[in-house]
Amino acid sequence: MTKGKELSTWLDKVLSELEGIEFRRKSSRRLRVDVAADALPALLELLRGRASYVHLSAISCVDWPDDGAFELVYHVWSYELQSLVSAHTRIPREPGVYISVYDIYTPAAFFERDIHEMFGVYFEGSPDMSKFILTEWDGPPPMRKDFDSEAWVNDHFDWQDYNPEWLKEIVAQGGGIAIRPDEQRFSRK
Amino acid sequence: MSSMQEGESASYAKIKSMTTLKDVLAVATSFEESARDFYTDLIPKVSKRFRWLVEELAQEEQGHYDLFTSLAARDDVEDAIQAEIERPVTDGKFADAVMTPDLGEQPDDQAVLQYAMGREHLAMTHYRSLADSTAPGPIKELFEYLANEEAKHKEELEKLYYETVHAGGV
Amino acid sequence: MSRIDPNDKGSILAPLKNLQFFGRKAVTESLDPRPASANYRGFHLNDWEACIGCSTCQKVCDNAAITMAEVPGLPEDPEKGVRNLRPAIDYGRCCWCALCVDLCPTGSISLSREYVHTCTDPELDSYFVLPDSSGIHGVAYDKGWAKHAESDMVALERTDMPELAPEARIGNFDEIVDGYDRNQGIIEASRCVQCGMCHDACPTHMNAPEYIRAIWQDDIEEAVRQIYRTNPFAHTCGRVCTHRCETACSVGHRGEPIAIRWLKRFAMDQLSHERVKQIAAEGRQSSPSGQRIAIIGAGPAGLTAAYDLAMQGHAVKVFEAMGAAGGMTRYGIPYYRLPADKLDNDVDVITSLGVEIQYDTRVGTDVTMEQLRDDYDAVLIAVGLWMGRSTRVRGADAEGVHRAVELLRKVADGESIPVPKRAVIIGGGNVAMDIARTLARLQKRKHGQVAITLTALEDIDHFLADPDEIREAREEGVEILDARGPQEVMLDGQGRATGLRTLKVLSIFDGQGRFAPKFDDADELVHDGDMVVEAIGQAADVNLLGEALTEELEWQRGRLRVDEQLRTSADWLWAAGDMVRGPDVVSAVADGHRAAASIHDHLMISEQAA
Amino acid sequence: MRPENYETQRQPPSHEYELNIGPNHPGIEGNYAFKLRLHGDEVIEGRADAGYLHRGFEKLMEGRLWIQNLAITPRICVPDPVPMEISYCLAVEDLCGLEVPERAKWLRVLQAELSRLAAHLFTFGGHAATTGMYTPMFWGMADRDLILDLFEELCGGRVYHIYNIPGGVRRDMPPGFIERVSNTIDYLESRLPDYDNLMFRNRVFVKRARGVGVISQQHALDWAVTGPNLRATGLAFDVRRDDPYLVYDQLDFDIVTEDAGDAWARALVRRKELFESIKIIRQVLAKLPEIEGPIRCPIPNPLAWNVPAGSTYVRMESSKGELAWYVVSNGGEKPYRTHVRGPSQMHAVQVLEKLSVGCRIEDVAQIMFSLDACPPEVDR
Repeated sequence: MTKGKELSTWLDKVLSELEGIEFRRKSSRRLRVDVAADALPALLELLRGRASYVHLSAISCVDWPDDGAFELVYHVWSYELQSLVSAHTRIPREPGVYISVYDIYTPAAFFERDIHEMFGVYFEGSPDMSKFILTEWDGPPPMRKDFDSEAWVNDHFDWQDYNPEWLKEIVAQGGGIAIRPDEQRFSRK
Repeated sequence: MSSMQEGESASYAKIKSMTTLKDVLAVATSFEESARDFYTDLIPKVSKRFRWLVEELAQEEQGHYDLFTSLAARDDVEDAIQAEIERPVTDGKFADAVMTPDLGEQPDDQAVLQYAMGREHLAMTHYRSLADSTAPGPIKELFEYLANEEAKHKEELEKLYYETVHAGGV
Repeated sequence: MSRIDPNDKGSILAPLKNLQFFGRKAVTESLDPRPASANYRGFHLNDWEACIGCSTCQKVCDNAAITMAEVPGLPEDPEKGVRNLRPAIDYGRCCWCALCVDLCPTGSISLSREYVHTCTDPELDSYFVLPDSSGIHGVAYDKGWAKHAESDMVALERTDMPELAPEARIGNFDEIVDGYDRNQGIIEASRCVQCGMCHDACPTHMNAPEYIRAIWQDDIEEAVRQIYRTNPFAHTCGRVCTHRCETACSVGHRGEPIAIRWLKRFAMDQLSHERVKQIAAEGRQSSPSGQRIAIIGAGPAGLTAAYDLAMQGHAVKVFEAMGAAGGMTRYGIPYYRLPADKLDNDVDVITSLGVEIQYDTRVGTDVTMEQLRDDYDAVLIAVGLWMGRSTRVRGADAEGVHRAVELLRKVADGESIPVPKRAVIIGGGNVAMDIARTLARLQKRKHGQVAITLTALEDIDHFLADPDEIREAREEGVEILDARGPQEVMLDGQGRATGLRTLKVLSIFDGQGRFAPKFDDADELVHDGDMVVEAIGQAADVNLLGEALTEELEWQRGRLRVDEQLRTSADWLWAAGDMVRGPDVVSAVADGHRAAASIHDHLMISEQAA
Repeated sequence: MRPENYETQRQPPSHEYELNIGPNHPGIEGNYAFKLRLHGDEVIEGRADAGYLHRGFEKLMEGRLWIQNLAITPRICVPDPVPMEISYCLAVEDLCGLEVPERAKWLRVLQAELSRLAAHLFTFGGHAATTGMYTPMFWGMADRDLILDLFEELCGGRVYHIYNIPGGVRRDMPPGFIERVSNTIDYLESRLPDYDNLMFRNRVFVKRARGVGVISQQHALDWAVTGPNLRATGLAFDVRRDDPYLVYDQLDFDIVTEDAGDAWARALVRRKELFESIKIIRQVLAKLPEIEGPIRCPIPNPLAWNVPAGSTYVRMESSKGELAWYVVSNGGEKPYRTHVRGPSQMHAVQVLEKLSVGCRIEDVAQIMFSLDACPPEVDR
């Protein structure tokens, strides 16, 4: 535990001395680091190699079209320190190319492949950028904010018209369908 | 309007002194007639806004007048026309609270309504007293019928009065 | 627990121990129909008596499984907040999450304890069902998941509105209600389920769901924009509207309705007056139409029409008998409910559009109707109800007996009125409360204490006054005696009022709901008071029309006859507001819009014809 | 309809052939394909192929109100849906700064551990079935149903509970629930020796499971293996203890480990965790009557609920391993981004591909099930 504390203090010191890095402790087990894209691999090397953050929990991608950027978040966990670092970095949305961290964290292969498929970000050096989930999909990367899945569905499918007996009866009396779900869908407003 | 009050009290005094059905009916008929004429006279005098009210009242009194005229022509009434009638006791309770106003040259709707209500009340109590003091039989039934007619009319006027005067408080 | 050795190679005999199970009962479940658990989320039940067709279930449905169907024959009453719509469920989409149950404002929807539904038709239509309280198969199953305090997601309680304590407000005319601050406004707005019942119930159909949502989104400018689309008396209605919207509010069926009126006020108070003026002028017709319109009366109806007509590019001139605009909202409503500066703001927005108001000009005296008819392309009369009715009981014309509207007008105009030691008020409407509370303030100032008795024919549940008014009047020391019929004003030797004699009212309505009080002669009271104020009803003073015009126009049981478009029988004259509609601010605003639209159409048609 | 990544890179040698396991195969908990290149009955290469259960949940959630997403979350992992609900709620609560009442936390633990029991019974039976033994599968399913009965009572649903909402849970326990849970777990505990006899003392199962799909501890760390699969390599790590949430820091339970790292060890870890979960549930049942108070904190109207801007990464220990949500709000009424990190995303793809190389064809299904991989979690 003392060793853990020392390491943790050391890490805080190193991070505060590195240029171009902002870090913030959200709690004793959660640390947020914002880092420039070109410095991220070095930071991960440091975290894994010298600070015991051996477990890559996930890589998350967030599309910020208004900023013209993809945000990539690398969540790494240290079994020794029992703490999780989320390293945030941003890359330009165009051309949307970044460096793979596969050589630092093997599990990155899955996450990078997934992000490539869903967001169209290409990771140079990643072992496999082929399709995985959306095998037959030929549209744009669907997780991008500019892909409107609801509009796509409305373009490609029809709402089914209902015609059960009870509906025929109230139509005969002058009633009938008043508000269709697609007109009232609160989430669409 | 003083002429009306005089006319009214005169006819009232006459009723009091009446002793036969024939005379009772005669005074009642003239009572309705004078009211009809009174409202009819008012029609051109009041503002067009309230004209509907006096027009309706005049029509109503005409209806009563017609009723009495047709009554007098009925055989059963004719048979009993000389029957002795006890002098009625009337009770002007409602008039205690709502005075019969001097309607003036251009009376408003409230004044007309108040007068009309008082009048119907008077007629109602009068017929009720007559009915009370008459032995059971067709004549008693006749007075009861008349009293009910006047009561209904009075009630209608009361509703109209409250709707016009009291409702509309913001 | 039993220990398992990692080096145990196992035995082929070990599984044989379980041969004992041959002698036991099978674990398999019976397939006999059985009801599900008490909280089961099965198929929908909908109590059609309780359902108001507000469509909130449809809004919260995750999967767009709910379609609202109009069912003929069901009650449909916008003023009560009832629609004849009922939810129909597509079980091909439903995921049985029961959010529709938890967010149902009335609690009419629940889910049954029924497990199974299979397709009975060749078509998928058998999955589309209009549930009522008998369930979807007509087989009686009990309620499973239903409305419950633990899972209810409707915010039933209103955000408290801070207001002056009775002690702090009684000696002055300061505005009582503080208004929401930003945080409170957003929280109160967030309670809204956006059903739109308020919109339907409002006489002028305000875009209430839109401005409430804009307030929730902290977009005050948008809220004000939405308010001005339907109501230029925004400050006024934000304070003194009769808020039928809140009566119809779907949340009000089980809880406190959204404070729609206070939210409107909140939005108006948040924005600078200059910005309000800019927003109110958005979309104004820039080129003048060349048409001139005269409006008689600068009250809510007249000025609303003036606003609309000015926005259309017409030249509007308003003739006002008093020295300031606002009509009854200024001369009838005390400042503690509607401060004069707020009303001034509403009026200023309208005049800033070029509407000209000529004050202290009494039509019929200073200018005749005939002149207006000749000088203008159209005339709108909206003079309100300024004549206080008298009970005309015995003594009602004595010294010390007053009409409430006249006293209120004098107070608003800054004139002094006699302040009695004890006052008796006759009437149970908002005007009665206004004069009672105004006198209470004056008494406190002059005599140091409040001594007011208010009597009304109605029993307290049928008072026409707003419940808040009644509560606040009581807080301020006004004694309220309900169900008392005035019989006589008591007089002293000099013929001055000394009190009022009343009888107990036994019943006030007849079988048809018409006003027909019955009195109990035995229950008589005399209320002492050196002033008696009558606040029972009001009438319009239409003498300004003149005899000839009065004769010319058509009347309908005492009121000017107008059609749906508020046209009188004369083709140049329109009438609007309290004088044709009865007293209500927001209805007067609605009338103003309607009259303006009708006048505009008329002018456009005659222009085309010319 | 030919999948794009189906193209083989080169002409396979004539002694090799290809075999598709799935997308419909009883050896895995859902629709998932595993494509093998074989030499005789030895696997030369395995390629995972997902997408058969892709419903675009992460995208869908961006189009729905915060509360509407509750109904989606349990569907991300059918056998163990509860941690999905709870962790989504934890994320929203963290972003909103909601204080969940104590009683709700204990109810959530109760629900989560019942779910772990149900999920382990499911996997346990399924694993046995891949070795040809169907009795444990029938037993596991039948016993799991008893837990589903409890869920039906507590939550109103057997599989998709939708019991949690941000701020707490939707209902308190029905009357007599503690006793019924207690009876059920007593019964389940009495069943454990039966399972032991049927599997771990059964020579057939031991022979089939020992030494199959071995993961060394170092490999486990390198490949981000988590949960029972990680503990079966000897590393005592459990999010419940080492990164605690809810009230797990107040509960007494052991972290089960085995050293062998093979299919047998993974099954045994799950078997022992059944008992640990029973222990936890007993503690919760004893504690619940002492905790009075509400079961959720006040929450805004679901139709007008803006979650403050920010992001959070929430982790939980599901029956399958480390489950995490990365949730981003831009201050709006819908999530700006939700990212589910399911444990099976590692286990069902890279780990499975690696373990299958060199093993024999009959062991592939067993390896898949012993990893407890859950395809809907991979596809989302």
